[in-house]
Amino acid sequence: MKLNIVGYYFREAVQSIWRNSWLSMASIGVVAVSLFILGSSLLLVLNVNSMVGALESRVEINVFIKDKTTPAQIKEMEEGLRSMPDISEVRFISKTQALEEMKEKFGDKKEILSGLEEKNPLPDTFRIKTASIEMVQPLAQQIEGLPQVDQVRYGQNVVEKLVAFGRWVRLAGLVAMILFAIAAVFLIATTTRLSVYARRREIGIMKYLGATNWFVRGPFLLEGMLLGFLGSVLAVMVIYFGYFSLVGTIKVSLLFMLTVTDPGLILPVLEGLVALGLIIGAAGSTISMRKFLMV
Amino acid sequence: MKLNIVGYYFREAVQSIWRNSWLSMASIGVVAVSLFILGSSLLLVLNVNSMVGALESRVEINVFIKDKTTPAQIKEMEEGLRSMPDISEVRFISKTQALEEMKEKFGDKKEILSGLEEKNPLPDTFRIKTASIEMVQPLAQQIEGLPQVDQVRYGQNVVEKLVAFGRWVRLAGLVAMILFAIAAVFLIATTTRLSVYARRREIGIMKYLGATNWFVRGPFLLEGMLLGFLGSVLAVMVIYFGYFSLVGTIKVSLLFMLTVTDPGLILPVLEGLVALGLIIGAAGSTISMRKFLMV
Amino acid sequence: MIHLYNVTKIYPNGVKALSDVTLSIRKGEFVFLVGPSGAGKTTLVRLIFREELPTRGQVIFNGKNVGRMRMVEVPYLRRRIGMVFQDFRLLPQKTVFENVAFALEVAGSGRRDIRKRVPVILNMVGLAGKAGMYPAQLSGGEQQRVCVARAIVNNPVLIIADEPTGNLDPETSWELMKLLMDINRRGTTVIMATHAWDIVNAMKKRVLALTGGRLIRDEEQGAYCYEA
Amino acid sequence: MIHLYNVTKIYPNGVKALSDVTLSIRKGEFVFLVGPSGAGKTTLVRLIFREELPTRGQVIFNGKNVGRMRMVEVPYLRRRIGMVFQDFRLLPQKTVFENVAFALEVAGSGRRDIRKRVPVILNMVGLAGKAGMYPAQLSGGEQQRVCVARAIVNNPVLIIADEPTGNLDPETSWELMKLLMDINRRGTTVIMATHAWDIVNAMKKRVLALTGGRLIRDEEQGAYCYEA
Ligand SMILES: Nc1ncnc2c1ncn2[C@@H]1O[C@H](COP(=O)(O)OP(=O)(O)OP(=O)(O)O)[C@@H](O)[C@H]1O
Ligand SMILES: Nc1ncnc2c1ncn2[C@@H]1O[C@H](COP(=O)(O)OP(=O)(O)OP(=O)(O)O)[C@@H](O)[C@H]1O
Ligand SMILES: [Mg+2]
Ligand SMILES: [Mg+2]
Repeated sequence: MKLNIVGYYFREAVQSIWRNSWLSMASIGVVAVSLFILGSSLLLVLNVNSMVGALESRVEINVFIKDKTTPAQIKEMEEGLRSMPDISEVRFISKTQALEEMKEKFGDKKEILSGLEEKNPLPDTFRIKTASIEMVQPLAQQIEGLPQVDQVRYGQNVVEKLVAFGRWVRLAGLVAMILFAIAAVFLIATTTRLSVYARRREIGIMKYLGATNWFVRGPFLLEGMLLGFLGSVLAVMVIYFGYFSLVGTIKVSLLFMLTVTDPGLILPVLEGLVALGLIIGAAGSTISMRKFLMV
Repeated sequence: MKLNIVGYYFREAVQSIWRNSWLSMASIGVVAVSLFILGSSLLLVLNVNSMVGALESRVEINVFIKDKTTPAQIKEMEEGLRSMPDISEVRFISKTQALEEMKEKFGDKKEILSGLEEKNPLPDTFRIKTASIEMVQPLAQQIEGLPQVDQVRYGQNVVEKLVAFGRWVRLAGLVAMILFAIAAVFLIATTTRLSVYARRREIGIMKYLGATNWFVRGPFLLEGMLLGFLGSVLAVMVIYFGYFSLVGTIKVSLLFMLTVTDPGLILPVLEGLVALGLIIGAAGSTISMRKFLMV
Repeated sequence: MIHLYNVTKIYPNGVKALSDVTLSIRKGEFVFLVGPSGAGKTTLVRLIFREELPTRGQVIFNGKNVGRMRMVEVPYLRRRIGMVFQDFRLLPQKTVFENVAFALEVAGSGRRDIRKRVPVILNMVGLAGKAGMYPAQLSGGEQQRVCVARAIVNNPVLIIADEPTGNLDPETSWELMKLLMDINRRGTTVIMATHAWDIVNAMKKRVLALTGGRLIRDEEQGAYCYEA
Repeated sequence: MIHLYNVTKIYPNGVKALSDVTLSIRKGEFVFLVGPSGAGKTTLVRLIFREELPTRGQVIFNGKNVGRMRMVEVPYLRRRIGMVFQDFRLLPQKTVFENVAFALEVAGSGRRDIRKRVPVILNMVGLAGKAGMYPAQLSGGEQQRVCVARAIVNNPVLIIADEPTGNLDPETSWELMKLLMDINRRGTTVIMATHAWDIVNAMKKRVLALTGGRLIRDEEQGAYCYEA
């Protein structure tokens, strides 16, 4: 491609944006709104994921050990558990510790438990955290089969609910995001189509003057990309500032929720939006023009 | 207005939709997508609200009663509690019942508690449910001040979290809905503007032929309303069938979540969407035309 | 019927299209407007039609100051004027029939009236067979005749024709002129901007000549000429 | 240079615009195309320009079958033809200068070349002072001359002018004819569809006459007439 033509493309694109300032602003607006919706739902999914992750990490398996197990056997068992790949944390709670904990739970009424020190009925216990919540159930079953294990408890009910909830949130988030992405593409395609439609005569005339398809397409393509770029930058700016100020206010009132503020996670999202803006702009104008180039 | 003119409006509107079928489809699409987004987020908020409500209703206040209280005083107190407006449920748990419950919790190891029957250290208890979760804390404080009350417990931590979570979800839902509503209106205004822009010459010519502003506006207005109506019907249909099939699949895997399926709640949403489609269509074309009527 | 007093029109971009034009046209007259390309003929008729407002001076139509008219009155002014636009201005989404019918609909005519009147007029301009076609499917001359049909269908009190024979062969042009003369004879005022010197010379009607925005000649039974 | 063999054109709506036309035009000729409104003149030049495809028959331009040309070749055909469209087809968002320059840009000319050449051409058609205006700000005749300027700026091998004097006064028309004759003398073929009988009669060039889609006369040094 000659430098001539590239220069021509740029001049035409900028001029057209300027002269159709009204139409240009509308297109930028649509791109911005669509990408804003898309970006927001992406961040929402990121956050929900991190929240679900945080909740998951709190689910523990309690492994009660048979009364006659020797300390050596316990040691050996602990090492065995630590070597299992799906286990992220193993904590040993001795009979005595367990009783202390129980007393604490009873609070004012701990006198009920007095006299139990001599003949402590509580077992030694391993508290195990798993790498992922899906692993809780299979691991629990596996551990139950070990010889020294008396019983395994893991709040079956809570875990099942959490697993279901996590799956549901991820599914819903994914579905919502896909819907929004489709909606965004559809909206932008519609807008670029309308704007090309509003200029169909112009495109036709260019062809009648002997312009090749690429020559006609070039400025429109560049124009679409510029508009997409501007729209996405707008969306990214709104999301960026809006998100961090929102996170700021939420953090104060809602310490237990782990909001994602790691730039390493958020920046790719924003960069992706800008790239998407460029692609959408270019694709929109190319596809929309096809019909009118057939003269 | 003469019947003549109404007939003319209808003929023109239907004809224009038919002849600009391409443009019409685009507009219907935009309306449908926008209202779909709006409607979905509305239903989401409804569901989250009902879920939060369901969770809230599980939070209880445990009121432990002093040991020397007579059954008559307890009776009196229970009536006092029942008469409080913010309390939705009052359940009395006697010392004996409390011990039974505790034994059940200990399960296999309930022998720890054997021998306590004679000198039961557990107190009589009222379990109270409140109408709304926000009332838990103030009510607890109020009840603590009653003469027969030894101590009030309500899982301070959990309640605070739930209150914060509920607020957050409602706020987020509201913000999202407002954003989507604005986005929808903006998108539709843009589209109708573009479609009017694509026909600005036509509007100008009508004016040059001596048409009054209302005569020019009429068919466009009706066209906008028809397009808005069709778009909203499309959106409503997708939401309706999509929602109920989604609810169907979720219910199986996720029994504890109370999804809203009450038609009394959902129908108004859908009807509102259709009305909104009509309004948006009419407003979009009216506003968009103003500029081009000035000839 | 029409009076212009010291009318000057300067377009927003600074072009002075008319300068200090004063003239009167009586009811029932047939007036040719001649002048070289860019002389201001179209601008002059645009002022009467209130497509543009005069920069200075007054335009009076039937005793009303067109320049000071309120917006709501403009449609009623335009309905009484049948305008043949130089650039046609046909509605691209409407058929020939509908384009002509539209001028009647605008004025509130009933459907029966429309269905009776439009075919008669289309026949007059020689387009009886093209009623169902869209403007893009017509030849240049056919489009021009649709404009004429649309201008006369409403029985206006004034017909302004801006170069109505530019795309017509001599024979069709003359038929059109006969049509306009007929209508004129029945009392309608006609203003026709044209470059067709042969027609102007043959008709021996009043000729207004513009050059560079100035009215330089005004002759009863004049000939085509725009030298001072 | 141009050969039409038994060309028939039936539009999708069933109108038979040309029937069985056979003719040849040699390089360097100056040909008038005459005929009543709707005779098929515009249709004929559209076929050469490949704006429409013939329903039957062949259109040959410089040895190539225009109807069978691949899409990618069409732009290069069009660049070699300078077309004055009956409906102008100016780009509304571009100034007069840019409209004319566009024909050069399409063919890949450099900016320096464009800046030198466009003013010269605009001067030739008498629009030197209107370079910065948009089409909507021009009179009908001025727009028409912009079309002519755009058609000739690229030094095409063939100029097709579809009623290029329809909106021009006689004086400007004659200047335009002199311009076309000049270009013709330097070897460019010219086809001009027109209703201007005075010009045709005065020029004594080859005349092709169409009526109802049929070629009924083909005379060297002919006069304006389309009776068989
Ligand atoms: N909208 C406009 N804005 C700016 N200048 C204009 C506008 N319309 C016309 N002009 C200028 O005003 C002058 C007169 O234009 P007008 O259209 O009245 O000429 P005309 O006599 O009708 O010419 P023609 O015979 O070519 O149609 C021209 O120089 C033209 O360039
Ligand atoms: N796109 C089209 N679709 C259908 N019919 C058409 C189309 N274009 C032209 N016609 C018809 O074909 C016939 C010839 O049209 P054409 O434009 O070739 O006439 P013309 O000789 O150029 O007339 P004029 O002198 O009025 O411009 C006319 O009857 C017209 O109605
Ligand atoms: Mg004019
Ligand atoms: Mg023609």
